[in-house]
Amino acid sequence: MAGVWRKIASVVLLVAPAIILFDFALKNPTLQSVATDLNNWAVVVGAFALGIGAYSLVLRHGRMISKRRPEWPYSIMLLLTMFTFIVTGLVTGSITSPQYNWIYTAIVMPVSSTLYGMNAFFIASASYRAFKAKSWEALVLLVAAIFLMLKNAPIGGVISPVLPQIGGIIWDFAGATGMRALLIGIGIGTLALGLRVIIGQEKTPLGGAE
Amino acid sequence: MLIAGKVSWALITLVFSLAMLVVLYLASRKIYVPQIREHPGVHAITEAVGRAAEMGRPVSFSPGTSSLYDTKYAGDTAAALTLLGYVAKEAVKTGSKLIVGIAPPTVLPVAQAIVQTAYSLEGKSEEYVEGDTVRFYSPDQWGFASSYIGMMYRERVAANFLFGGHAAEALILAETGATVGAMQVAGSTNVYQLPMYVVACDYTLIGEDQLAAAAYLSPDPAQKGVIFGQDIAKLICVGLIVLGAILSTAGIKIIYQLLAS
Amino acid sequence: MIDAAMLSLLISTTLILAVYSILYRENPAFRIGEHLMVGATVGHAVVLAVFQIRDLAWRKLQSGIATGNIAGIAYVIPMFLGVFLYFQFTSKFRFLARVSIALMLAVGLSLSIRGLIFVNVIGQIQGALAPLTTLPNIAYLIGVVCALLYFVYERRASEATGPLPKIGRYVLMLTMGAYFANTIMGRLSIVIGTLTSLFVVPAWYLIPVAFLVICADALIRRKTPKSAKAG
Amino acid sequence: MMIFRELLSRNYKQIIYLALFLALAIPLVNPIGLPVPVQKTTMGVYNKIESLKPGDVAVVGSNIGAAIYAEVYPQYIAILEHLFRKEGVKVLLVGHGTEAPIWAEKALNEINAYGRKTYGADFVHLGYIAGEEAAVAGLCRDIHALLKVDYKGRPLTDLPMMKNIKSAKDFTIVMDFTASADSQYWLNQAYATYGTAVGFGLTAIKVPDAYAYYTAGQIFGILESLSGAAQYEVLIRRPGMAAQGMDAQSLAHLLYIALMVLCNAFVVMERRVKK
Repeated sequence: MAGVWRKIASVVLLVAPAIILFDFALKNPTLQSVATDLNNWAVVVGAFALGIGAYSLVLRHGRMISKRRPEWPYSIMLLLTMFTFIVTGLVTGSITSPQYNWIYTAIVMPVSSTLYGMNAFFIASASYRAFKAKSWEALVLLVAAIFLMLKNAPIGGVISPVLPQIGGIIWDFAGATGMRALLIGIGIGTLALGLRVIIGQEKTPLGGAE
Repeated sequence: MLIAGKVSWALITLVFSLAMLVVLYLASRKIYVPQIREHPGVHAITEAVGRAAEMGRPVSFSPGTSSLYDTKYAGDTAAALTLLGYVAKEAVKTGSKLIVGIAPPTVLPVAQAIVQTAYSLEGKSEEYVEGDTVRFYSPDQWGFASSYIGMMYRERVAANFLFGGHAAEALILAETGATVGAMQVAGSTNVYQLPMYVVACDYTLIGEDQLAAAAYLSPDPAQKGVIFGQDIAKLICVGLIVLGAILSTAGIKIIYQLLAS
Repeated sequence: MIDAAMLSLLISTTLILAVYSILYRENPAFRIGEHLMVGATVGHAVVLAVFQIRDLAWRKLQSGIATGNIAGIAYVIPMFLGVFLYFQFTSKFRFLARVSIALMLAVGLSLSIRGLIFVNVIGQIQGALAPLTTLPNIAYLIGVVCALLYFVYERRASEATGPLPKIGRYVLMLTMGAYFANTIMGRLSIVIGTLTSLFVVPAWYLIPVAFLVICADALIRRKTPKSAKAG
Repeated sequence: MMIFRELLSRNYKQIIYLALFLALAIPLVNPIGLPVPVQKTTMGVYNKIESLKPGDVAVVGSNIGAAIYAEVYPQYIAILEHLFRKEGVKVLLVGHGTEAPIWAEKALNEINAYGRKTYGADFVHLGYIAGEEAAVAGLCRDIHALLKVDYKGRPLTDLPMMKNIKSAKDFTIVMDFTASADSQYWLNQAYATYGTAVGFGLTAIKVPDAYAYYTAGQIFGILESLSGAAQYEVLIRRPGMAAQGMDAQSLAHLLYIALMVLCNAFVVMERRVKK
């Protein structure tokens, strides 16, 4: 049984990519609808996976509470919040209902925007720690960053109109050279990794060889 | 038959795939085994795990916030999971505590299986704690980020690995790692987050580096062969670019039109 | 009295300050924010997943059975595959999750491959074919070739190209520096937005409170040097 | 200098964070008014709107959402303000997405539109149209066939201004505020088909794509993120939230540069001491 099931997995790994890749280049309505369905199937399976995550989370925090680990009150708070969201969402039947909207805007929105904005603070500390011109490479990194900042911030153009121009030249050069090479490399690398997974040479992303 | 504009795509995918498969075959049959240079970041992974073991502090790993079926970063996630296999093995071998923080639920069962296998292969199954070694945090990038940085502070991790598709939370994770004094190796194919890693981490596997590292660290040495296939593909690209640029200087746009076909 | 809107504002302001307190050090206020956020986002995701399964699979299955459409009935397959994922927790039937994972990975990888080859590889090569009539274009060609050669891993091939990969490394560093600096404006506008929302009454009153708490904590910690430093 | 260094080396992160907080907070509380150089693309928008004559019709694509609010909303306010200052220019607001009309109303109230001009005669808010590019195409072909009522449910036939506005042929300019693909829709449907002049107000991330259209002369101008809004505020002499934001941006950027220079200065100093 296990052996047969694993064979099916290898077949899926080979057939699904074939359908999706051929669908891209060939104009065939049947192929197209099969490819769309395959994509939806993956989304459906993925939606089920969330249950595993929730289970794992409840398991961990339940253990923390029952064993009175130092952080157990936070765990209670986490589980309570989680169930409040689930109950509110499922009872009101929509994530746009006023009640649901209220708890969402009160908690998720401010924390998200705060963490996102915290990047600005971390950029500052990283700038102080990491931009030491200890090698030529680091110097190049530093110079490019400074000129780009002077290009973006209005103050650069006020100090001298030449500064944003230099920044512009560096920006164009970076986009046409380094970024281009990076993107090409990523395309090729993904193809290589994908091929190895598809033909069954790389089993780790499936959960190991067992 | 083929859709106009996709002919070049089909051709290039075919040629590149063939190059990779042929080299892979030659390497597995030991007919031609390419010599692949080691990226310093790859060596640093081993070093960081060893350092954590010496300090008696944990190792943390994040395989990214992109799901298994992400339309852009699926390769990134797969590479991160391969690297997780290697890091887990090293951590178990050296006896450091491993903490894997998971964001996408689809990655969770895979990561659990990988880590559990690594523990049982070394005969340390009892050290793997369900729900605790591999921790699911939150599918939301900021929910995940807040937990992951909280964990890094409280566990005082000594080595931190950030691979896979991270978005704007990348710098937050990396800079917190630097604050708690962890040695950090990161990699991604998200070109907007790579600069953050380059600045904040000790070693960065830039773009393709990470994807190649996945093959380089594979337990099966023949897998390194595929990296030479990638090189051939890149050299074809270099050839196309140089030839195309020279031809277009002469006013001949044949390569451009070929690629647009 | 405090109405719903005011309460929401107070909660969100407190959370903003609690999360920002991590910049000082790891502390209970941050932990509260962290655990609330995880609970909220996981709960949200569960609700979304339930709706997704309902709309994407259950409804299609229902209409498939009603009309006899095979594609609709076939949606029973991913639902079973989804349930199989849960056998991950048993040691005996763990293998059942394999096909579900294979399906997701296969779909993701093939979608990535087709998009990345088309956009990244072909699109970028096309972009690099500018005629070599201007100085920038010549510089771009040299730069992109060097940067690509940096990614050549085979030892002999890499050595055969001489100093070019090394130059490529500099080109990549320049790119990293430029892209790093270019994200700053966007990040700053987010934090400016958050600060603007803090600088209105009544949220405004909470800022000095937060500062006083931090100062008090700093003083206490200075007097007791035993406590380990996290910041 | 040495004291400074001592402080930074001991608690450097907290001090840097505090400095950045001050650099951001001070201009928000008390605007400094640092100078802002005006870009060509912004000037293009300004000149176009300045050249509008009485009777001309300006369509404002109102697609503000929470995600793009910080970058685009200040531009939106500035443009509406400018349009409302022009005597006799008719303004037509329309957007995609359920959220859009709420933001549009908020903006109209913020510039006191209802107090300054007559609704129905000088400006009309159509609300949102569902259906992506097809909807824009429909709107350009025949407004009255696509929509019967405005945002608040009043019949279009009751609004005097709408009598003379039937299709994209009657639009003088379209100014679209967005962060998504819909800028493309107006370019395809209004500019390509009817030759209506089109301009954009965009988030920073969308600008590179749009810039190609600008250099090709297909659009008359672009407002680029918060900096575009700040420049526009300077041009129409109405410093608002964007100008304040720009002060904070300038100070923060200067702080980042100072930090980079400072850490290198310390490295050099250390070397000297060692010698």
